[in-house]
Amino acid sequence: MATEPTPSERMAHRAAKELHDDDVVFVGIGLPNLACNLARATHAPSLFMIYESGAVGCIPERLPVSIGDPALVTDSLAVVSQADIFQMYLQRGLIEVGFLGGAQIDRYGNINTTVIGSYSNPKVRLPGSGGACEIAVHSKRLLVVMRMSKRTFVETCDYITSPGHKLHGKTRQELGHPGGGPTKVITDLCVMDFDGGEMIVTELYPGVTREQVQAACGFSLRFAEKPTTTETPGPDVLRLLREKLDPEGLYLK
Amino acid sequence: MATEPTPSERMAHRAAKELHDDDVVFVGIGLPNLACNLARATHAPSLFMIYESGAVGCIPERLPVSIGDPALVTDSLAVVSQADIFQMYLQRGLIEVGFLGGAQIDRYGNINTTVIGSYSNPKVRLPGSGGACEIAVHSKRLLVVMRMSKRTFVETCDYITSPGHKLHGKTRQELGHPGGGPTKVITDLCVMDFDGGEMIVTELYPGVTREQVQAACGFSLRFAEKPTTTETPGPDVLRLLREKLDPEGLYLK
Amino acid sequence: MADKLRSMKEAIADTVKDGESVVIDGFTHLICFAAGHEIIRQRRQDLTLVRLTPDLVYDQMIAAGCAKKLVFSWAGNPGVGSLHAMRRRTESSAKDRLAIEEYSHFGLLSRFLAGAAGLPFWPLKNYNGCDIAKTNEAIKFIACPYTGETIATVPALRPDVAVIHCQRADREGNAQVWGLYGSQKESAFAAKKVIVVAEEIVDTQVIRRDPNRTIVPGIIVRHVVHEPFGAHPSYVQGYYDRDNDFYVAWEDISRDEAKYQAYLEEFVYGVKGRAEYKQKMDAGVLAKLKAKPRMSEGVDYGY
Amino acid sequence: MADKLRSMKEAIADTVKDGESVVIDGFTHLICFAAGHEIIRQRRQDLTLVRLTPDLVYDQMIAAGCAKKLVFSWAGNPGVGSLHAMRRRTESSAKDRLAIEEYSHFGLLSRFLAGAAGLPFWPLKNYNGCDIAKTNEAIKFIACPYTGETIATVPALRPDVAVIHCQRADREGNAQVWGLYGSQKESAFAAKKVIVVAEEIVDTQVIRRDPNRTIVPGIIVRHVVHEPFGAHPSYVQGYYDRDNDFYVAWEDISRDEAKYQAYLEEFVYGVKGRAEYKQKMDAGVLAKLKAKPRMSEGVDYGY
Repeated sequence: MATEPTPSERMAHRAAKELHDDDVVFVGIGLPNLACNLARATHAPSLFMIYESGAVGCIPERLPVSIGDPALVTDSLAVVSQADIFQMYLQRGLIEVGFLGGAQIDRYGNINTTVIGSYSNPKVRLPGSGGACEIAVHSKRLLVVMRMSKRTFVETCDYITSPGHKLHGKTRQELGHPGGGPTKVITDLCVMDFDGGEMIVTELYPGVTREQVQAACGFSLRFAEKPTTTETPGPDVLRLLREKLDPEGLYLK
Repeated sequence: MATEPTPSERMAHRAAKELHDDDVVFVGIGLPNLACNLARATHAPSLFMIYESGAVGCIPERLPVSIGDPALVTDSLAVVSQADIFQMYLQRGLIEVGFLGGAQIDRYGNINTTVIGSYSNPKVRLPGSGGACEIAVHSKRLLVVMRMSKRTFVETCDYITSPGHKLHGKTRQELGHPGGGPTKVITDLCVMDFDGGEMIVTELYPGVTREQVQAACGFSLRFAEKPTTTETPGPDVLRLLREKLDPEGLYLK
Repeated sequence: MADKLRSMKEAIADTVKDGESVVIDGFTHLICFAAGHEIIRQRRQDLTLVRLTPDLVYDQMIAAGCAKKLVFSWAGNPGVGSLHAMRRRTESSAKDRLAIEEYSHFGLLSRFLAGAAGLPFWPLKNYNGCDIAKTNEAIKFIACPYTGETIATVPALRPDVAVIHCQRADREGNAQVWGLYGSQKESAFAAKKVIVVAEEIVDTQVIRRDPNRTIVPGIIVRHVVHEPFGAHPSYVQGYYDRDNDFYVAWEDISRDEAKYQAYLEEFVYGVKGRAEYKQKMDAGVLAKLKAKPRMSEGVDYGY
Repeated sequence: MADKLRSMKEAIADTVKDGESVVIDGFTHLICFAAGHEIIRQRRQDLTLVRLTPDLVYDQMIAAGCAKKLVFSWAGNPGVGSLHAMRRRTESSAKDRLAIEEYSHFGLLSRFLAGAAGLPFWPLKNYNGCDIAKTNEAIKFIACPYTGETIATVPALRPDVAVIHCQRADREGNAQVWGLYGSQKESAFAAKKVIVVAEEIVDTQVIRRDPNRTIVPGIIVRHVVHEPFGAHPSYVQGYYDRDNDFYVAWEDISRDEAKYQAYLEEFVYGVKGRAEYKQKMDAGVLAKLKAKPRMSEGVDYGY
């Protein structure tokens, strides 16, 4: 086994660190799914996983391929309608941590998963919101997991699917969004916090420079005075990820 | 067995006649309960009974003592939350027939089950609406079962719990109530229809005169030109009521 | 995983405070008399009692002086008579008047729905022109933004405490119910503090083998109480039938203030808790109420 | 009691008309591909397809020319890629543009909730300031009559047809589901015409032995279809697993219009119905998908 982690593995590992034991987390598909299952297998065994499909308190025996995987149902604590998930769990304020990715993000943490180009005549039609908009509105903490590039970290999103800290000139508070908004952005180069509602780089991956990060970003980034160096996943974590959690490489491409 | 039916038996029998096979009926406690079970045992075996407690498609083995009786659950077709009953069944418009009784009724079919006297300082505190208000608002046909007296058939209800055809000067249509409003009032002396939104006596029980009916009513009643004579329940029906449906005389007092 | 199992005494003492609003849910089915009696024994005061159908247990709490206000939609002894303590404190002859706030079932349920869904209000087609809306200023009307039609609204209700009786729960409070649901799920999600009371405490594996039956998840539950027979004279499907004879007999007891207080002395203040209450029951009554088994089949959760 | 059992061919022919709005519900679980394929075979046109997650079956209906409009909230092949027929008809290069009406999951679900509840709109805390509300004029905002806060609304949706796949139903259409519910109950109650499709047709007694599992009552159902394996490549808890390999393979098939049409020719137009479709499956695949039993226990409905 190569001991050098891939960017995906670093992202999954770093995202997992944001999850605490007993956190109620709304698990999305892809890397967030892997990060949650990694957290549960390591430092947060009581992580409480809820899927928008209606499965609550899941302990899947296999890595779920989709958020509606039957393995999420078997041995879960509860299965409820999607109406209940969105109304009684999410809108009610029970979700501590939400996870999002996207095609574009701006400095305020606004995310686009809808279209590239104009909405009425799109260059690329993306899947759309799914539950993303309401997850961004209601989660107390919102973790964003995205690879960096000038195409994805943009000055202005072509479309705001999910609200960040400030959109079209208004703050979340002014708009009445109950959740806390984006708390961390975990990328393949660095980790950002939000300060005064704007992204600020607080951690760099080992060997990554500010210049490299700025070069992969479409807007002028703020940096903490002394960004820390993100911890590298050890061999135990890599073994867990590669051999147990995602042996087929579904998410660790 | 006395062959002469009691007023309660006549009322149960006459109310049952209003129920057709496959009608979806919202069953209330008391005589309506008995009337529904009588209809099901005679001419309407496929009567579909729903209770506001959440039991749907009930075939109770014993006469239910309350609308939440466990016998309504066992062998029912579905048990749902009360939120579903009121939203997805009643408000959605699935209920063909509703049943109400009350302490007071006026010529428009407005019903009071809340207080006698003033609301803030009542002479008699009654149970209140329960589901009555929304049953009166939404049922396509509404059957009222009440004994007549000057105290109960009044010029003006002390309180309108459940809307009839016209209340405080406005029609159901003006108020936007989706249901059809009261269709029949079945009493211990006669049966009324509604004509232009006002009660009109269309049937008299055998041997009952117009004068007797008017004497038992607190407002000036209209009568059809030729009221028909209400059918008397035969010995088969009486035997069914007394020996099978209500052997303990719960409702046939 | 937290072990939230407590005695009823501990759970009530820690959860229900004077002046708070309390829901003991259940619609005929699963009414937790054991919790109501413990609240009486602990002599809580100034409670706002909330429930579609106050039933005997709320009347007993009113008679015992626990309540300052009742929020309800149907107050009676179903098919039998009145709630006499409530009537004595709401009719014009009353000395110490109980405050009341009154809806229809659908309206009060809608208040729970709003609270449970984290919305400030809930819409329903109801009440237009009816006196319920005239005597309760919490009921308002809005115009539908699409059709312009008049729609009633009620405000969200977030009770301080909800008590949910169920057939079975694990020690974390994951509660499963079958038979009539009442508004248990809605009142639990609406409440700030939830006590789950179960006829049986089961291993979490039992819950996980049939997750579609869970109506209250442990993450919203503060305490779990194991209280067999805790709903009597109400009932628990699959466990014991409703004690209809008691409901009938209650009419005579409750009409008379002296008899009423004597009942409370003997069956509420006079016992330590539900186990002792059950011991006072007639063996013949217990045998009669015991459910005759009607088992459903299992379903396959495999993949 | 009416016997509503029909073949899929009969049920679709009688129920789905050109120009109507259709929901084939299911969230990953219980997506009735058999109904979608029959609609394609019967060459329905100008349909408005409604669904939170269009999935492959709607993409196939789009590719086959059945749809004029898509109402949705997430359009993709989960974890794999895009819905290519939809993309080809919605991106700027498209010739014959598909109309789209787009929500988030919560918003579209709320449209079903309003339709199911007989209300003209549904309120939700969402969308304020977001572009979804700017590009979809059906989303409006009202002020809460109690707090004054801004609440989004969506209009009721009353689709002409809903197709509900379930584990078991009786001949009257009483349908029971376990595992993920999606928005099946809400779309069924919202719809004007409901087709229930079941893996197994059971005697009504089976339904009555466990009434809490019923999610769609027969009184709102028009036709019942017995269609084992009718959800493949989607899945049915307790019956067969999701065919994840097919979803992955679909990416290649669907990227290429010629391959896509060849697939439809072979597996949709080229078969009479689901039984023949199933016969074309590889025995190894069928064996791999077959669910390994995980039975729940029964519960006691006695009294």
